[in-house]
Amino acid sequence: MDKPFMEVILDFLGDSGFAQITWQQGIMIGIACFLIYLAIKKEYEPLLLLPIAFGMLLANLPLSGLWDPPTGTYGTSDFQPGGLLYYLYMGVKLGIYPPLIFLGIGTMTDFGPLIANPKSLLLGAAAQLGIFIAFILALLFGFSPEAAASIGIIGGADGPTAIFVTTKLAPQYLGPIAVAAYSYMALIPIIQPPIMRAFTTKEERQIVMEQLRPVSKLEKIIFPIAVATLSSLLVPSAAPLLGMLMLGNLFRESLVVDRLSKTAQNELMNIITIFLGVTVGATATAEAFLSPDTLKIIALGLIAFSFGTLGGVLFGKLMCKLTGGKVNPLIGSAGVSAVPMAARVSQVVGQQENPGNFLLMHAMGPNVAGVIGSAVAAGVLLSLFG
Amino acid sequence: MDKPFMEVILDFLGDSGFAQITWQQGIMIGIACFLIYLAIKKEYEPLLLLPIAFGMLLANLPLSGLWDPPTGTYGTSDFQPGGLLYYLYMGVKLGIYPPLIFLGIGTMTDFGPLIANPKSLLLGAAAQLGIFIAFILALLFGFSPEAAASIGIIGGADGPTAIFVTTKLAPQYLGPIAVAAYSYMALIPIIQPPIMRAFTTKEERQIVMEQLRPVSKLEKIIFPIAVATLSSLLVPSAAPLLGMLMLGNLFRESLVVDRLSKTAQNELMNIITIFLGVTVGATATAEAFLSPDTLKIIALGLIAFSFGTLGGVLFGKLMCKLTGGKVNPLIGSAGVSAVPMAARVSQVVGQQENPGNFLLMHAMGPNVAGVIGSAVAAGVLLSLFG
Amino acid sequence: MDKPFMEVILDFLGDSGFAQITWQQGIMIGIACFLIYLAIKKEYEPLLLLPIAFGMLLANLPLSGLWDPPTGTYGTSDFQPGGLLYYLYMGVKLGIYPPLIFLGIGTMTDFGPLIANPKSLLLGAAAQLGIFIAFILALLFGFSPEAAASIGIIGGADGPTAIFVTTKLAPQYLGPIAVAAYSYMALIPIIQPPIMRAFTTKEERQIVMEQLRPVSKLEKIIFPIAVATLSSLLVPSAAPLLGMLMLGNLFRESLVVDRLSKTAQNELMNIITIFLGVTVGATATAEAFLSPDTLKIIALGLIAFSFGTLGGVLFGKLMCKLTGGKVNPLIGSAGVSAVPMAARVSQVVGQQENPGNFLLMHAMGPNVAGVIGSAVAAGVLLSLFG
Amino acid sequence: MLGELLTLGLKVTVLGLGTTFVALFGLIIAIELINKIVNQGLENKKKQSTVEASIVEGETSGANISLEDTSTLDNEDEELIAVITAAIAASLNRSTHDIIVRSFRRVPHQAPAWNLASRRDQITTRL
Amino acid sequence: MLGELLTLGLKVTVLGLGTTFVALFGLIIAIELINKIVNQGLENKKKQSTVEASIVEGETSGANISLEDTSTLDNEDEELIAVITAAIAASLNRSTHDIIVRSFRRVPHQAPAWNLASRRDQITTRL
Amino acid sequence: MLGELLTLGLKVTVLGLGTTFVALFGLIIAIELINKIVNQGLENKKKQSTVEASIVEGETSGANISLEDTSTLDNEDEELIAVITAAIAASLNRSTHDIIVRSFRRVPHQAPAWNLASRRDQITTRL
Ligand code: NA
Ligand code: NA
Ligand code: NA
Repeated sequence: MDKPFMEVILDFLGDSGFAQITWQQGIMIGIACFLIYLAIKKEYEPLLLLPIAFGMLLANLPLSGLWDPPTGTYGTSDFQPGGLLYYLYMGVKLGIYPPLIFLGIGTMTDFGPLIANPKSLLLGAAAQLGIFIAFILALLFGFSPEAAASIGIIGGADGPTAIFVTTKLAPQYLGPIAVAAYSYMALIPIIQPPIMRAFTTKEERQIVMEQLRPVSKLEKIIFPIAVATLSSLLVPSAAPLLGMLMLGNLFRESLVVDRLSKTAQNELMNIITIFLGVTVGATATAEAFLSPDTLKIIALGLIAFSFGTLGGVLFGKLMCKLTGGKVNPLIGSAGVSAVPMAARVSQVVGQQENPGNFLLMHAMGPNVAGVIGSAVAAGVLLSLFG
Repeated sequence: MDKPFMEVILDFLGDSGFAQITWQQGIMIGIACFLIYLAIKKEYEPLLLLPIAFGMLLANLPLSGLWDPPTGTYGTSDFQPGGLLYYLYMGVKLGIYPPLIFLGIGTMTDFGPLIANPKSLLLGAAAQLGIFIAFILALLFGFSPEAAASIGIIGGADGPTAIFVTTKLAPQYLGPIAVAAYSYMALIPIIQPPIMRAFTTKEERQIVMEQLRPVSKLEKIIFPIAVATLSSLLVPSAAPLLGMLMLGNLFRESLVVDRLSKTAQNELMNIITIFLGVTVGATATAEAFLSPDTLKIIALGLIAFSFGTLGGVLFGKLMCKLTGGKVNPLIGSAGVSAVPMAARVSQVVGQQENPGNFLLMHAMGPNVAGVIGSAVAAGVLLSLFG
Repeated sequence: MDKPFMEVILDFLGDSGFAQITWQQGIMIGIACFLIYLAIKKEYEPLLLLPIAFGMLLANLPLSGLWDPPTGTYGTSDFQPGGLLYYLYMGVKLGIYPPLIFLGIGTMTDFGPLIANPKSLLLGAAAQLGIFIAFILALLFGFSPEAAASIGIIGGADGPTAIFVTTKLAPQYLGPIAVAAYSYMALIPIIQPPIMRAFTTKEERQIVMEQLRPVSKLEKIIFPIAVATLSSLLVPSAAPLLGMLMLGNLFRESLVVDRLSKTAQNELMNIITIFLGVTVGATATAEAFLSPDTLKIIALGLIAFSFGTLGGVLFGKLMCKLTGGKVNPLIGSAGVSAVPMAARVSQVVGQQENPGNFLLMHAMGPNVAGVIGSAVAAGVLLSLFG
Repeated sequence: MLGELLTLGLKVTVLGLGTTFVALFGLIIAIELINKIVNQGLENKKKQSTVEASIVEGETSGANISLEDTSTLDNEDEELIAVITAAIAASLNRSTHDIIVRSFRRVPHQAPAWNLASRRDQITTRL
Repeated sequence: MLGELLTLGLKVTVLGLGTTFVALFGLIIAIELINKIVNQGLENKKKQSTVEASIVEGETSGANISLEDTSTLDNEDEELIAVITAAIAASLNRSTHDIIVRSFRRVPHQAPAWNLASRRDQITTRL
Repeated sequence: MLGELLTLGLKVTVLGLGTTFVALFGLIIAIELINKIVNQGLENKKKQSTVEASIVEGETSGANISLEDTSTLDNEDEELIAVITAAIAASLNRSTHDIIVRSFRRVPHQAPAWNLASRRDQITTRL
C-alpha cells in the first residue's frame, strides 16, 4: 500500500476481469446466454438447463475464484478457502448428488404400469441400443473407451445417470455431455416421431392394446425391494443409482413415511438440483468446452438418442409379431426413458393414426423400464472401465 | 480388453454379486425384509425403521461399493471417490445428525405440562434406572464398559441419544443398538402395561390428579434457556443434545422465528432422518450383526425398557405416598420418554380402571422430562467413558 | 475406574462446568440473554439475532466441546470427532453460507423499481460512504487494515456481506461485527430519521416524484444476467455474492423454475440461517468478545450506518438540484440497503411532511441498489486486503 | 487399429446390452413370481373371506367391510412371509424347501385399538 | 472379576442416576424460581393495571384490552431483567445483590407504530 | 504514522467508492441500453401486430388475444438475440457489427401443441 496511487489503480484494473477475459470466454458467455434463452423461452428442461447455463456463465468470468481449490491447511493461519463452486462441486465429484436425485425421482415414479405388464421391461432394455451404437462410433471418432462410455450414456436419456457415469469415467467431458443430455431430453418430441413413423406400418401404429390389469399395493411394495436386490447383485456398480431409486419408490408405495417422501421429492431434490446444475455447468470452461470434441459429443448424443428410439421401436415390432399383433410397436420408443415425455410421444403419435387409441399407460411401462435399463447399462460400463 | 470374449464374460459374472454373496448376507437380507415388513405393515416407527432396514439391505449386497472409503488424494488423478453411504455416514460418525434431529424435536415439544408440574422431572430421572440396570448386566455379560454404556442407553428410549452415544463409545454395535432402540420404542404399548399393573394397586391406578395450572408465555421462553445453561454446566457432554433440543424449543416458543421453526421440524429433520436411517442401517453388515452379541443386546434392550418403566412406576408410588395420594403412579412409566407414546400408555391404562380419568397431560410432564433425563444420563456416560 | 468412589465424584464435579466457568463467561451469558430478549421482545432481526445469541450462550458454557476441532485421522481408531459447532462453522469459514443466503435473497428481490429508474443506482453507490469513513476511523483507532475493512463493511447494512468479508479478512472479530451489523439493521428506523431531517429542507422532503414506468418481463430477465456479468468482470471478488444474488433473481424472474425458487428462498435459506447464526454467535467467546475492541467496533458500526445514510441523502440533494427538483433526497438514505426497512423509513419521513406523498417504490430502487453497491465495495476491499 | 476398436466396441455392446437384457428379464420373472404368489393367495383367501363375510353379514352387517378388510390384510401377511422366504432362497440359490422361517412371530392383534391409533398418530408427531 | 464388574456397575449407577437426579432437581428449583418471579410480578402488576384499566374504561372503553395488554408486556419486561440477573448470578455463584444491571436501557416506545409494523413485516420478507 | 494511515484510508476510499460508482454507473448504461433495445423493438412490433390483430379480429375474434400474445413473444425472441449479441460484443470490447450470429436457428413452431404442453407438464413432474 506504499505504491503511488496511479499504480494502485492500474494494478486494480489489471486485476479486473475486463483486462483478462479471452475471446473464448466471451463466446462461452454467449453460449451460456443462448442456453438461458432455451431454458426460459423454449422451456427446455429449465430446472437443470437454467442452473447449468448460469454456472457456465459464472465459470467463464475470469478471476472470480469461484472454482479455486483451497490452499494451506484448514485450521491454520495460512489457510485460504476455495471458491463456492469448488465446494459445491464436491457433491458431484464424490458421486453424491446423482443418487440423491434418483431418490427423489423414485418417490415420483409409479411402477404400476410396468408391474402390470412386465414384458415391457424388454423394451426398456432394447432402447439402450443407442448407448452402445454411440459408444462404438465414439471409439471410432478417436475417444478413449472411458470417454466413449460416458458419451454413449447420453443415449440413456437420463441426466443423473449420465452425470454419474461421466464424473467417474471422463470428468473432462462433463460440461458438453450434461448439456447434450438435457438438451436432447427436451427435444425428444422432435427427434422421435419421424423415426417412429419411418420404421412402423400404418397398421402397426393403429393397434389398440388391452387394458392393463390392476396392481395390488403389496406388489408395488415388493417391487422396489426386488429390483434393488436383484439388480445390485447382477450389476453391483448400478447399486447407488438403483438402490436410491428404489428406496424413494419404497417411501412412496409404503404410504407410512409420507413426510420423508415429500421432502425427498421436493426440498432435498431442489437443493441438490441447484447445486448439481450450477457446478456441472461450471465445468464448461472455455478450454474444456471450445474444442472439436464438443461438436463430436453433440453429434454422437443425437445418434445415441436416435438409435435408442430405433432399438425400442424395432423390438416393439418383434414383440408385435410374436404376440400376434397385441403390442403396438410405438410404445417401444418410450423405452429410452426421458420420463414422462417419451411416453407422451408414443401416445400422440398413436392417436394421430387412430384418435381413439390411448397408449399412454402402455408406454409408461417401457418408459420407467428405460430408467432401470440405462442404470444397468451404466453399471456395466462402470464395472468395465471404472 | 484384449482377453478372449468368454473370459470377459466370466470375469464379469465373477464380479457380480451372485458369485460373491454369502449365506450370512442372505440372512441379513431376510432380516432387512422382515424389518421392512414391521415398518410398513405394523407401522413400528416407520420413519426410521424403514430407512434403517433398507440401509441394511443395501449394505449386505456384496460389491456395491456403497460403503467403500475413498482412495488416493482428492484433487489428484489417482483419486477414487468413496461410496454414497460412506459419505452420508460422516454425519453420524462426526456426531452431527443426532443433535440436529433434537433441534427438530425441540420445535415440536411443548414443555408446558412439565413447567406446570416441575416435580414430574423426578419421574423423568427415576425412569433412567433401566439404563443403569442394563449397563450392569451388560458388564456381567462380558461387554466392555464403553459397549455396556451404549447398550444401557437403549433404555433411554430415545433413538437419537442412543445413536449419539453409541457412535462415540461403541460404533461396532451401532446396527443392533439402533434396531433395538427403535423396535422397542414401537413396542412400548406392549411392554409397559403389564409392568404398570403388576406394581400398582387398583386404588393407585384410579387416582384422579388435579388440573395443571396455566403456564405463561414468558415461562415457556425462559425454560429452554435455563435448561440449556444449567444442564450444560453440570454435564457438559450433554450440551450437543440438550443445547440443540432447547434451541429448537426456543424457536418454537419465541413465536418470532416461525419459518426457522418450521424448517427445523420438517425439511431439515426429514433430510437428516433419511441419511441417518439409511447409514445407521448400513452399519448392520452380516459380520457386525450376525453374532451372539446381537441377541444379548436385544435381550438387554428389553430389560432396559422394562426396568425404566419399573423405576418410573416405583418412584411414582413414592410420590403418591409423600403427597398423600395426589399423584397417580401410572404417570411414572411415561418418564422413560418415547414421546408421546409412553404418555398415551399411562392415559389408557388409567382410563381402563376409571373411565373418567384423564392422565394424558399429567403424563406429558414426566414424558418430556424423560428426554432431558436420558440426555443427562448419556452425558454422564460419555464423560466417564468417552 | 479403580479410583475410590469419592475421588470419582470429585473428578466428575471438577469436570463439570460449574467448577470451570469464569466471570467473563458469566457476563457473556448475560449478554446472550439480553440479545435473546432484544430478538424476541423487540423483534430486532430475530431470524438471525436469536440463533446468534443462542450460539453465544452455548459457546460460553465451558467444556461442552461443541467448538472443539477433531483429533486423530478420520477412519482410524484414534480419531475423536470435533464438536457440532466446529463442523457447522465450516460453512462460514469456507465462505459457503453467505452466497447461498444471497441466492435466497435474490429470489425474494424485485429489481423492477431499479430498472425503471436506473439513476437510483448512484444513490446505492453514494450510501457506501459510511463503509469508508468507518474504515478510515478504524485505522486511526489502531485496527489493522484487514480488520478496518471488516468493520467498515458493517456500514454496508447487509449481514451476509459483512460476515463474508469478515470471515476472510478478520475472523477474530466475527462475533462483534455480526452482532453490530444485525443490531443496527434493526435500529435503522431510529438511526436514520434525525439525519435525514437535519440535512434536508422541508421543501425537498415534500417533493412528489413522477410515477415509475412499467418494466417488461424481458428486461427483468436480462437484468440479473447483465449485473452478474458486468460486476464480476469489474470486481471479480464480488462474484460469489453477486453471482448467487443474480442467479436467485433469475430463478425468480424466469418463471419456469418455480420449485427451485421456492426452495432457495425458504428451506435452503432457513437451514443455512440456523447454521450460520448459531456458529457466528458461537465465535463470540468471552476472550474474543470482552475486549475494548468490541466497544470500538460497536461505536464504529454506528458511525458507518450514520455516514452511509448521510452519503445517500447528500447525493440525493445533488440529484435533486441537477434534475431541477424531480428527485426527493429522502430516497437517498434507502441506499444503505437494509431492504426493505430503509425504504420504508424514506416513505414514512416523506409522508410526515406531505401525507399524500408515496416514496416507497421510488426508495426501493436505491434500496436494492445498495445491496449491489455494498457487494461491490466488499469486492474491492477483498481484492485489496484478501 | 480400426479392427481392434470395432472388436472392443462389439464386445462391450454384446456384454452391455446382453447384461441389460438378462437383468431386465430376471426382473420379469421376479414380477411374474410375485404376481403369482400375491394374487393367487389373494384369490384363495378371497373365497374363504367371502364365505366368512357372508356369514358375518347376517349378524352384524355394519362391521363387515372392515372385517373383510382385515382378513385381506392378514392374508397379505402370510403372502409377505412367503415372498420374503422366496427372496432369501433366490438370493442364496437354494430351493424354498430348505429354509424354514422359524422365528416369524405375529404380534397378536389383541393389542387394543388405541395402540394402533397411537402408533399411527405418532407418525405425524414424532420420530 | 465379577466383584470388580459389580463395583464398577454400582459406582456408575450411583454417579449416573445421582447426577440425573441432581440435574433434574436443579431444574425443578429453577422452574419454581422462574415461576415465582414471573407470576408474582405479574400478580402485583395485574392489580395495578386493573386499577388503571378500570379508570380508562370509563373514558375509552374500546381501547382498554390493548392497553392492559401493553402494560402486561411492560411488566414482563422488568421481570425478564430480574430473571436474567438471577441467571447470571446463579451461574457465577453470587448473590443477586452484588450485580447491578447498569446498562439496561429500554428503547423508548415513542418510536412510531410503522417502525414496529415494518419490523414485523420484515420478518416475513427478509433476513 | 497518522499521516500514513490517513493516506491509506483516503486511497482506499477513493478507489473503493470510485469503483463502486464506476460499476453502478456501468450498470446504468447497461440498463438504459437494454431498455432501448427491448422497448424500441417492442414499439415497432406493436404497430405491426396491432395491424395484424385488427385484420384477424374481423375473422375469428375469439383467438385474437392469444395471437397477439404470440407475436409479442416472437418479437421478444429477436430482441433477445440482439441483446445477447450486444452482451457478447460488450464483453469482447468489439463493435456489434463485427459479430454475426450464424447458427441461431429458431426451432419451428409447427411442433404440435401437445409438445409444448408436455414440456410444461414435465416441469412439474420430473427433472
Ligand atoms: Na434410459
Ligand atoms: Na428417556
Ligand atoms: Na448496502
